[in-house]
Amino acid sequence: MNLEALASCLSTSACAVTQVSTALIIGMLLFMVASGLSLIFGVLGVINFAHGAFYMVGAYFAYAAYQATESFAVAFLAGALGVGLIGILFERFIMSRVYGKDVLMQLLVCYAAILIFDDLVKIIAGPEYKMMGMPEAFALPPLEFGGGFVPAYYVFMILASLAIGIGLWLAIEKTRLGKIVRALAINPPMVSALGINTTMLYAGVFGVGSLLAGIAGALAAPTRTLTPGMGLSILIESFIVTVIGGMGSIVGALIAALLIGFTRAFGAIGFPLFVDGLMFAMMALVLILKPSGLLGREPAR
Amino acid sequence: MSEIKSGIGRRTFIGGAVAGAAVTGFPHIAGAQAKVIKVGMPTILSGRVAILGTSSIPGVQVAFNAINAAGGIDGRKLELVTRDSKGRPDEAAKVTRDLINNDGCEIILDGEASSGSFAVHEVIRDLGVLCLHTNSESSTLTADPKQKVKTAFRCARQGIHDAVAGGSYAAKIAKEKGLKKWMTISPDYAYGRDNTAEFIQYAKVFEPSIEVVDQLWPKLFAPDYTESITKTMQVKPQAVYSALWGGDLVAFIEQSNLYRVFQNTAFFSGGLGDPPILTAIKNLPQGLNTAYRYNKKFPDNPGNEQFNDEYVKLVKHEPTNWGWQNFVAANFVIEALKRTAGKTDGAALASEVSGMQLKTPLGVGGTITMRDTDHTIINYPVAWGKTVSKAPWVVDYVDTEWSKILEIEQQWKKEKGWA
Amino acid sequence: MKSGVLRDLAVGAVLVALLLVLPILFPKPALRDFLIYVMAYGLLAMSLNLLVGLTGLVSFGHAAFFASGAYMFGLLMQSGTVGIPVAMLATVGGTAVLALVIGAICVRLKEIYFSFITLAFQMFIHSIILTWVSLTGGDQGLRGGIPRPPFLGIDLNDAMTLYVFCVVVFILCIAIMRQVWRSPFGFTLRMIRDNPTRANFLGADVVRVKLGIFVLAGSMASVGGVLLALFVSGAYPEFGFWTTSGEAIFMIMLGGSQLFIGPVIGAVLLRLLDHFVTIYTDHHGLVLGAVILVIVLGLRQGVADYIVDWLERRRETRAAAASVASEKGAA
Amino acid sequence: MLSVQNLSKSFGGVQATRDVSIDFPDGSLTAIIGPNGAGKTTFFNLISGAIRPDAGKVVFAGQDIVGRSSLEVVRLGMARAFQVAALFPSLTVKDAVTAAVTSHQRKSWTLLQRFPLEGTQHRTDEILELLGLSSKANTLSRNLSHGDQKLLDIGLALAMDPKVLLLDEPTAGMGPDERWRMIGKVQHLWEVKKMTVLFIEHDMDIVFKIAQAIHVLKYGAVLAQGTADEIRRNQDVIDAYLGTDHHLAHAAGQE
Repeated sequence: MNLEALASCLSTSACAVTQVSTALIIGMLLFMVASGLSLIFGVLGVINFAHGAFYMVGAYFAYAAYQATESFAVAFLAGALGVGLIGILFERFIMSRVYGKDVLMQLLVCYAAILIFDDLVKIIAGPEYKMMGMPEAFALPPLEFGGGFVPAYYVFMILASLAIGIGLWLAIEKTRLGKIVRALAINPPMVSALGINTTMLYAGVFGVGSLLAGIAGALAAPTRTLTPGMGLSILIESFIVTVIGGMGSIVGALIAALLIGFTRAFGAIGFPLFVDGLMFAMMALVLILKPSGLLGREPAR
Repeated sequence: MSEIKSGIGRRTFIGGAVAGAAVTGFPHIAGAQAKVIKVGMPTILSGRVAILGTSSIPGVQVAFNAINAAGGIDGRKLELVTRDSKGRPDEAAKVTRDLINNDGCEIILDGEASSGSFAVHEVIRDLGVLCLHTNSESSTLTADPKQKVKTAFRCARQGIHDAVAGGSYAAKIAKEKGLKKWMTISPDYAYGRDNTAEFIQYAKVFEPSIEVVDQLWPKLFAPDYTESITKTMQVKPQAVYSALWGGDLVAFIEQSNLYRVFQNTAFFSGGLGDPPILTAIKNLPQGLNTAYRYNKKFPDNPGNEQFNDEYVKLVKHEPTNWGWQNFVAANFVIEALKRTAGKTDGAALASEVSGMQLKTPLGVGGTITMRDTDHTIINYPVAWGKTVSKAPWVVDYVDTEWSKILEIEQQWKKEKGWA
Repeated sequence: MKSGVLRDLAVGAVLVALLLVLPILFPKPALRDFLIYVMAYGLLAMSLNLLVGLTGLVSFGHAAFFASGAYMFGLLMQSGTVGIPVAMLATVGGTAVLALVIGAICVRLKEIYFSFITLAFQMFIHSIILTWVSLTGGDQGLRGGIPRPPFLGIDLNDAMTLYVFCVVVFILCIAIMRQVWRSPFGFTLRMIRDNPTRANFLGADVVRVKLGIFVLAGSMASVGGVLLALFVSGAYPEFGFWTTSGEAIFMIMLGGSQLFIGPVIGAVLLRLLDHFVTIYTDHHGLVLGAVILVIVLGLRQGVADYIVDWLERRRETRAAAASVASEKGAA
Repeated sequence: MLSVQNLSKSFGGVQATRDVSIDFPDGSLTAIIGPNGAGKTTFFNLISGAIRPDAGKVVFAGQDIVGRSSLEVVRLGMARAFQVAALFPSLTVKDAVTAAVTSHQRKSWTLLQRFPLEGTQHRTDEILELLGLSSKANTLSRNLSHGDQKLLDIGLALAMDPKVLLLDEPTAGMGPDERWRMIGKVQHLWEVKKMTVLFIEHDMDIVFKIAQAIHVLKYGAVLAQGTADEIRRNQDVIDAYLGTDHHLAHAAGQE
């Protein structure tokens, strides 16, 4: 453990800025994935273990669209909307059939989806590594903030994720539809009694959750390698985030994602070998002390 | 009971009890009367490293197609049977057993990565067929006498050879350019740690002024290296060595590009030289130093280019390091079979392979030798070169003399108590 | 009551006979290999079902104990200080202690949170295996083979002897689990599965009982790990990865959780499926995924559970039909 | 004897139980009544150890049992049945009662013998006989009729051989005829087993007919206590309770 290095980093603005931006880069992308996972759990009460696969599909959609059009905007939309659509179909035809069944059924269905998506990607796109490449618009030298450097693309990524996160929060907390969705999470029969089509609503929420995974995939595509199976590691990390933040809480997901981001960014300086252990310890500690997570509500039953 | 045993002993059968029939119900004709010689390959064909298997297979196929077109071994064709181990060592052990016991494979080309190769190694110890490990670079597999299996060989580059070659190349550049402050960024698993430690050890042997100021160990298959990259920017080393490979390396380089890391830091990579990696990187910086993995212009001879072309016909990309290693391994098998006149007995084939000097366009000076003492190949290309932004991607290969490598390897073995 | 024991003994004897006769009838090593795999993974799935099917504790981290069995046994044997029987007993004991420590924390959590924390502990153990390279060999696993020194005149280096040994150990463990399944303790577990609050108000110490079965199930899983380590002559971190737990869960779901022997049936089915799919196609995930979907969405329960239910329904309809017929006859 | 002294409990801002003090003599049959939300079930939860009171004492078998877990309280001899029958859906009636009996005999950890243990048979049969469930011994609990489920719930409690039995609305959700049959069984049980029985009940006719003593709770506090006649004449009760909820309860009962 090298706390001296950590202290000296925090005292120079260059290092502090760079590492804080690192934390945000890691954290915000994680937040995009985890918020979808959390939203789906919060409203539908199922854990979408296939969420990592959706992230992967989002990245591949963006890659394919970018290859065809050379436009990052198109790539972004293709990743987001394509996966949103897949999410709706997945919910309608598969996931909805195991609501209320034990969690093992849901786990298995998702496991099947992971296997199928991984294999389809391998068959269609091939097993070799793919890299989308940096869009022209972002091919700039890194921006300087107080002596620290942040690549232009990452600035965009952080701001975009933040904007989407805020938008999501506003939509849930401040709109009529958001109120209905929150009511749906607590008391579905009541919402149904109000004459609202809950089936559509469930599909919609699942679609939005998946859309977030697709967005994360599209945002990651320019800087991360695309391979079949790339969804696995992000699934585990976003799962940790969701558990720490509280299943169902968007703000909790943000806090936990940033917590993980900061742990990794500053852990790399101060205690590089202990980062994984710390992430695990945080998750275990939260589960022991407050099983529903930092901001999760106790399960209603 | 003994009666029943001897009665059924060698016959093949059809049907029977459900489980029995289900598992063993694929009749095959074992032994010398078979028309084809089946060669089994356990390898990874799914998940993140599927390319390990998918780029190994065509290497073998190029060699087998050639011999089959020429009439086979005494009229018997060679057939490759592959199985996906999904990257699980116990699964690798299982499919290897199945390939031998069930599918009638008489020779194994083990296309597993290092942990799987140890599992296959134990199966071979049990079953005694000829096996060539084609993808495992872990030195221990053959260098440690405790591991030795009579019929198992390695036809792949070996960590210690690479380390010596890489160390001497790095030392030379360090001396020229005054690179003293070094840093390493390698994946946190056995191969990454061993490879890095050995590289640094020999770089220091050849150039004692080299000082390692920090070492980072990102997780294997980590999708994001930003924290390692920004840490590097804080440490400001003059040179970085990395044992990252495959998709991880592609991501690392692209992400480093965003920070313009390579503008004032020299980069030495053990894994960048594979054509599929070089082409996957959209913005390949010039002047990165990389170990040779494969290049159709090195060794520069028509045989190599022919291999490259045949390979590209089978899959859509140029060969990987695994591609040529499997090509050479398949040729070892073919040559051994020729010498035994098609006899596939493990011990007989092993005695042919042991010490064999194989003529191949991939060898330095046209041959690669399977050393009889420790069952591993020498005289394969262990060069280092520099990247350029267009094909052939890596140029200016600098070879390291094998005599020098072998001398230092011998010392290393003594230190380890293996020689 | 006594007849239940006798019936179990009879079934057990038939099973032993079948397992011993099969490889004699079909003397192919591949069949023996297949059956050893089924037995090792079968023990993992069966022991997990003591938690899932019998107690209602959905553990996502059971493979941790499978791995602990393989590693403890492998390390003990490689140390060369003990024989196979002692090493096996020490492994089971050691895993029981490990399960006690982990379980003491986990069983206090309810429902999905229990699943999460077991998963977390499994990740932890997996990362210990990966990082403690000097002991475990890290990602490369325990290398150099696991010696099988003869004991009591039994030499496990002989393939058939090893197979018979595995059968004996397997049946022994199955017998133990069957006893748990049919014992008063087993019914305490059923009470907890169905309604833990009520069980508590009926004098069952829910937390301690859960801990008890957690330890027992962990120990049984470790025996599965020992068998696999003996057979593949090594131990690998993948034994303790979450995918192995997932596979065990799949075996339970495939076979059925309410029939005692269901998970073993699941293990056979999954292994057969795996075996044939990998032979015929490289698109193993696609096929396996499709099969899972068909079973989960089509049957909505394990194959064995489905068949048992189907037989019961058929018996009922027949009985109903018969009674209708007899009424008609009377009229 | 069971007695509670100055028992209080709040949830957040709501006082669910306020300074309740009641003595339950040995062998008594006592009804706890009160309008919805009066804190009756909370009162049961407090004495049975499911919830810890903020203040006050619960004296049972000569000791203060506040702070004891519900498990310890059960073992001291206090058992309960629930408003919504708390059963083991996948067990047969017989297995469920046998398992409860086994648990009461402190043999729930027995591993080396088979279920059912020989010593449990007699007791199980006795309980099933007492409640008239013998003919349904092999029915799965989840397939029982509503009334039988309530009976089985009581049967499970009886397996604890309780000195004190708490029954939370034994007649909940039943039609009028079924109610009387049910309460008849409860009364029979009380007479045969000579236990102290506390029950929560909405149906005033039932309460007045069988209870020796009646305690009326309102907003968590004791509004009145006494015999059926005393309660019937109590003006507070008439004002606050009988005037409104009695008719409602009646109406609900008639449905």
